[in-house]
Amino acid sequence: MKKTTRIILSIAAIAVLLAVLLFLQANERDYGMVITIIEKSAIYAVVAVSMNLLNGFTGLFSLGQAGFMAIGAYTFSILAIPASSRASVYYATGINPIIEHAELPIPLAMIAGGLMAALFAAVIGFPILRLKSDYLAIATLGFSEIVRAIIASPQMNTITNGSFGLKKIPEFPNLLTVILVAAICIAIMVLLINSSYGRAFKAIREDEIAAEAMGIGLLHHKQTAFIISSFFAGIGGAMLARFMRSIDSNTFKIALTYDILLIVVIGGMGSVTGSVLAAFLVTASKEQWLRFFDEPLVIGGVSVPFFKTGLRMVVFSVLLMVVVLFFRRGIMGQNEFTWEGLFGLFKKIPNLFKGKKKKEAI
Amino acid sequence: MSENLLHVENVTMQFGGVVAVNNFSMDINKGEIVALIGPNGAGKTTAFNVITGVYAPTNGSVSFDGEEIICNFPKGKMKKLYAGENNGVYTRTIEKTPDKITKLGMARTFQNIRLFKNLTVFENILIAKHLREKANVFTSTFRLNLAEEKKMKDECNELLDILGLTDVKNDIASSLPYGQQRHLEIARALATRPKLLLLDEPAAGMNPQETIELTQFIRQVKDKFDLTVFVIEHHMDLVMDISDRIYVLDFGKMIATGTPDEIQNNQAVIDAYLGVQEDE
Amino acid sequence: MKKRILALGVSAVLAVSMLAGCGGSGGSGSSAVAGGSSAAAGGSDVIKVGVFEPQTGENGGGGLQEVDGIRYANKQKSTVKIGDKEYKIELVEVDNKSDKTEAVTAAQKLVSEKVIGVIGSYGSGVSIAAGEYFKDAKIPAIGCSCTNPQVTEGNDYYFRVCFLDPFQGTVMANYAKKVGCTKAAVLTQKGDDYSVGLGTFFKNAFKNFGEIVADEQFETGAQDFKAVLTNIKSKNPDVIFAPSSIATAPLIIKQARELGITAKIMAGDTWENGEIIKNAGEHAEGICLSTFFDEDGVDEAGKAFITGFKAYLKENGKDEVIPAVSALGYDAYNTLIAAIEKAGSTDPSKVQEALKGVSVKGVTGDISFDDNGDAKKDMAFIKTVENGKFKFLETQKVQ
Amino acid sequence: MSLNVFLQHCLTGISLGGAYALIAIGYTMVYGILRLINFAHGEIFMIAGYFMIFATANFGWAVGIPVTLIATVVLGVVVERLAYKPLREAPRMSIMISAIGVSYLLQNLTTYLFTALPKPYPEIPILKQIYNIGGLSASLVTFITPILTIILVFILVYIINHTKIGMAMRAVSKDFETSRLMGIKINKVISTTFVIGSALAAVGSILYFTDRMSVTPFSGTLPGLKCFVAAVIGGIGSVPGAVVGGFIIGICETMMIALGYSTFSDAFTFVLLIIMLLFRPTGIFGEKTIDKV
Repeated sequence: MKKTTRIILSIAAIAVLLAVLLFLQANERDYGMVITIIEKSAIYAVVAVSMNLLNGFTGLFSLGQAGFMAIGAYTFSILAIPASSRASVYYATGINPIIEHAELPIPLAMIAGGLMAALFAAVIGFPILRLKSDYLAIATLGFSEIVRAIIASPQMNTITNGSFGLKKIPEFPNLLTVILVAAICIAIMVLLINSSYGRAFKAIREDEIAAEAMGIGLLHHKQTAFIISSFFAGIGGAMLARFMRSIDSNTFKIALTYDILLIVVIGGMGSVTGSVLAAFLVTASKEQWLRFFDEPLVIGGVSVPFFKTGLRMVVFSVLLMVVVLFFRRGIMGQNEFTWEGLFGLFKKIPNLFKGKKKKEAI
Repeated sequence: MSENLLHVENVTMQFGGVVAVNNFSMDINKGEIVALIGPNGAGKTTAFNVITGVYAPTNGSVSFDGEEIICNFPKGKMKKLYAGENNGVYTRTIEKTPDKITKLGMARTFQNIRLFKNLTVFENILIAKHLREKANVFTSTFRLNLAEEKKMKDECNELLDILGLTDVKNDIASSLPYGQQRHLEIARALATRPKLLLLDEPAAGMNPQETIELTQFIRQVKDKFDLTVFVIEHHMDLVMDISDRIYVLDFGKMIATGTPDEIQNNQAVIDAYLGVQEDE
Repeated sequence: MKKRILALGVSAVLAVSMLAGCGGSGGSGSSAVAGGSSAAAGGSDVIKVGVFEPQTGENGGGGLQEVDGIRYANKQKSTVKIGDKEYKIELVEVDNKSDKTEAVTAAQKLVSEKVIGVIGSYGSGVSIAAGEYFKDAKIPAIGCSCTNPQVTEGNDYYFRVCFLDPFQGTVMANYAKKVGCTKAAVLTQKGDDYSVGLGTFFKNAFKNFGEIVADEQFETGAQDFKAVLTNIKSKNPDVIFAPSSIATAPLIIKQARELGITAKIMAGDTWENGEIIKNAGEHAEGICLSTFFDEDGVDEAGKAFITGFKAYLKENGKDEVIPAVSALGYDAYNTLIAAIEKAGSTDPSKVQEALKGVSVKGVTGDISFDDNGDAKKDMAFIKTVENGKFKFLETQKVQ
Repeated sequence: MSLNVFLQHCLTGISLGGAYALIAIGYTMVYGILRLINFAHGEIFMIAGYFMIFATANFGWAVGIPVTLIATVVLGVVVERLAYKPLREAPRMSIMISAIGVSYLLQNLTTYLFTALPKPYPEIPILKQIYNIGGLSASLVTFITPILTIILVFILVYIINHTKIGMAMRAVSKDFETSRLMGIKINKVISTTFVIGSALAAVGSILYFTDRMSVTPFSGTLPGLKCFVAAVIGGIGSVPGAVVGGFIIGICETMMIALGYSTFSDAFTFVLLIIMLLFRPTGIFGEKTIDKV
């Protein structure tokens, strides 16, 4: 395929996408659920790609994403909640005078959230990145629990509002803004992955010892990946805070990290497009497509006994196990989306059917 | 006498109670091809790993190009356990990590090929160029170093061309035939622009024909890139053919050193390889 | 090779989305619950009412009880007359899983279903999270048992039919004083705004006439309270105030008694739940709590509810004890219907206007809203557990 | 803090530590052999609680206990067969993710089957007898837990050191590939590991829940994580290490609360973990390994 064809196709795809988004945005009332799902997916996509940067591209098994999201979300919220409504947010214990008037414009507050997460990553990364795979996983998981415990503790009441959580967080003005922020974040990470540093990360994933022998400083590069990943997890946290408009420490439980990890696995470790695709698929199926499992099902007047609340999550986890066991590489493996791949697929489909027919004939 | 490039002094490497390398010293001068030989388990690769910074030696020091890059002495638990010589001679600890040592101009290959298997041949080489990059992570991400990036890629293409790997440029490294993987590993080491090239059994698993080709390849590379080469090898034909000097290790100790001719006629070496004849 | 893998991947995606697509179409058809066969009729004579409750997760148990009350109310009064036209009321239930992140999408789901109003939720945190969304969509919501002040504050679209935590905290503090307690220990769940909030209000009120000797918090999901309770025991309080979820309550009660703590144990509305007695057994004897409703304190209409609802519970294989939250669910539903009738319109914002001035005789007392949207309720029922049953003690008012 | 209070805290801590130790053994043994953090172990512990509830309801507690043990063991082995065995040749990360997936599945399944409401745990009358010694007050199970733990550990250590299967287990944990070549039936060894781990988790579950009295689908998550931390602190792969780690975590947690830092008791467990990993990544009893180049 010629390069120009590819560019034209890409532009066309983006245009169609934009048109769909604009249409949804214009008819906000009718497509509220779709918009919510797309927004949530976009936010999860940012965090999933940031996790993939570590787990899939650098080969560091980190389970601390929720902790960094929490740092980002709280930093953002503290700086972005309008000063006028702060008194009512901190109704129980009052607000610390230091942050009482610290209000930043929203974009700056989001970046501040990311930077704070990155700062924490820099501090803890130095010691814990020396640890090997599983130990690193469990240490980062522990870190994220520590963050949560500190945020919720009564000692932090005047800053994080302890158990009461934060609310009145400024929302996203519209769908397009969410997509735009997510797209910028993911684009930067893609640029990084394709840069010389990204190649060095991949080298570390492939073979640490060989990478080091090729002059790639392990600690320095792991640290860089960890900080950048945490920065975007922090931004993702800030986005989640804007999306939810009220947060508390329980939002950032280990389950959140697991959810993100599942997206990364289903999408394929080491594939950005896989993560993005999986973020949308997983969110949509969890929130919408599988919801009917939770409702009583009546077929011909007979109610099917299994359909009751909770079945949706069981079905979802079974699907997940199937992916983990039988499609270990996920949707995309380590590959990225290409037009050639897509067309190749279309060409294959007729063959697939042919193949089936032959088998049936036999 | 030409200029000294690598100076290894009294290096001892002890794992628990096992002394893998015992009081090993050697020198390599610029422009030489030096070989390290010895029976299996003699400690050759361990010595290599000490020199390249993978293991910190228990005792001893290594200098490269006039700079001391490694120095250590027994401490902690090793203080009691130490079974080597020259205890107390060294009092400083210098531990350069392998990447720093590579940056100084020492590049290596591995006994059991360690390529970046799932990446392409071109990427494998390009990654080795990373260490000379001046751009930081931001300028690199936002492509503010286009000129440098282009230069890196051009150099890689040139290198592939010289080494005859252009045809397989976009193949996945693990899909190459064995011999080519060996060549690629050497090419990757060369991409770091080393002064000293360390080859760990480059001819392992090769048939005689391939070994001859490899011999020529090493010579050619050495001349073209103005290298000093340090090689561990079992194929005696290759070693005797290309080496200027040879060091022989047995049970961690150096038992002989000299030119290929001297080594071939050295009784200790013959005993080590063939086993000492019992009195009859 | 690369392409084949990609192709395989994309085909997997397609397969999944096709599967999911089928699911989606099935979902939209079956998500209407109580309407039964009439759901298929569709069209303009159906009004949807959202039920925003946790059915799983930490508060899943309490949420389900609230849903029971709402379902029963819907069964009793399944149509509403607007003008001359009779509309069928259809419940749209969503599970917010006691989780704020889920709550947001669950709320959005209700908005997209174009419900005329929302009832719920058990647990204040999820209500606070969802409130902003209902406000944006201009859909009125009526909380049943979410007692945290933050739910309705600054939100014109959130109403509630129960009393608030500051009131409840004061009531319990007054009651504790009345039964002769001078030293109180407070035990709350970190990270839970209901628990910590109610605990704080209790403390503030109790400080006026007694001493807070211990103020401890425990982690969400904690199961071992012995160490915390040992600390409390050493301070020798007369009363332990431990507002918490149904899941943790029996653990606290049993472990306290096992440690030989004889102090009174008190809590808030969440504890009026048969599960606690079932779990804590004989140890539950003597615990005190405040609640919204008592079976004996109702009028004729209330009695009809009690007999009817008990029969309904029996039919569904549940215990024949009426939890207060079910009664609140029932009241919230009826309040919403009354407002719809009063508004005479299917426009949610008109219903919201109507709610402001609505006045309903509910089984938990008369319901009308103040400027904040909170029910003007000035009475709480204090209950205890005796012989394995909740027993009404007295009513408490705060001036 | 009066002496009495201090002793009561010690008792609580030791008893909690005993239960943690039993669960931690499951983690440490599986990690020793498969190099896998069995994230589902906490859930198996939780489901053992449900088994006990139903078994006791149907057969009384005397029969209920063996039934629970057997059912838990079967569950443990089935999980291994279905979720871990197919991934034996896969990268470590895949199998770990599979473990997370299993834990996710078991949690959702129990929520679906039994709802999120806590289920009362059956009372075993003998164990629940409350004793007062001086100012201390506790039920028998509180006293029994640490003692039973120690006895079981001695039996286990004997099995590992003096039986054929124990020797095979040690060999596999030292070198998976070589022991396979030496003719050790790897699958049998792994199954045995899961049998022992699950059985101990079931015993731990009975002791833990008898003492704490109700079970929810989330009862296993936090103890599971803490017990893994205990295993790491003790030195992963070492059975005595897991026991010591379990007691350390149990006692530290209790002491944190005793000192008035109840809000940080969980966080402290993880702080302890990170400190341990930094200064002695191999844990108290762990052995150092050198990567071959």
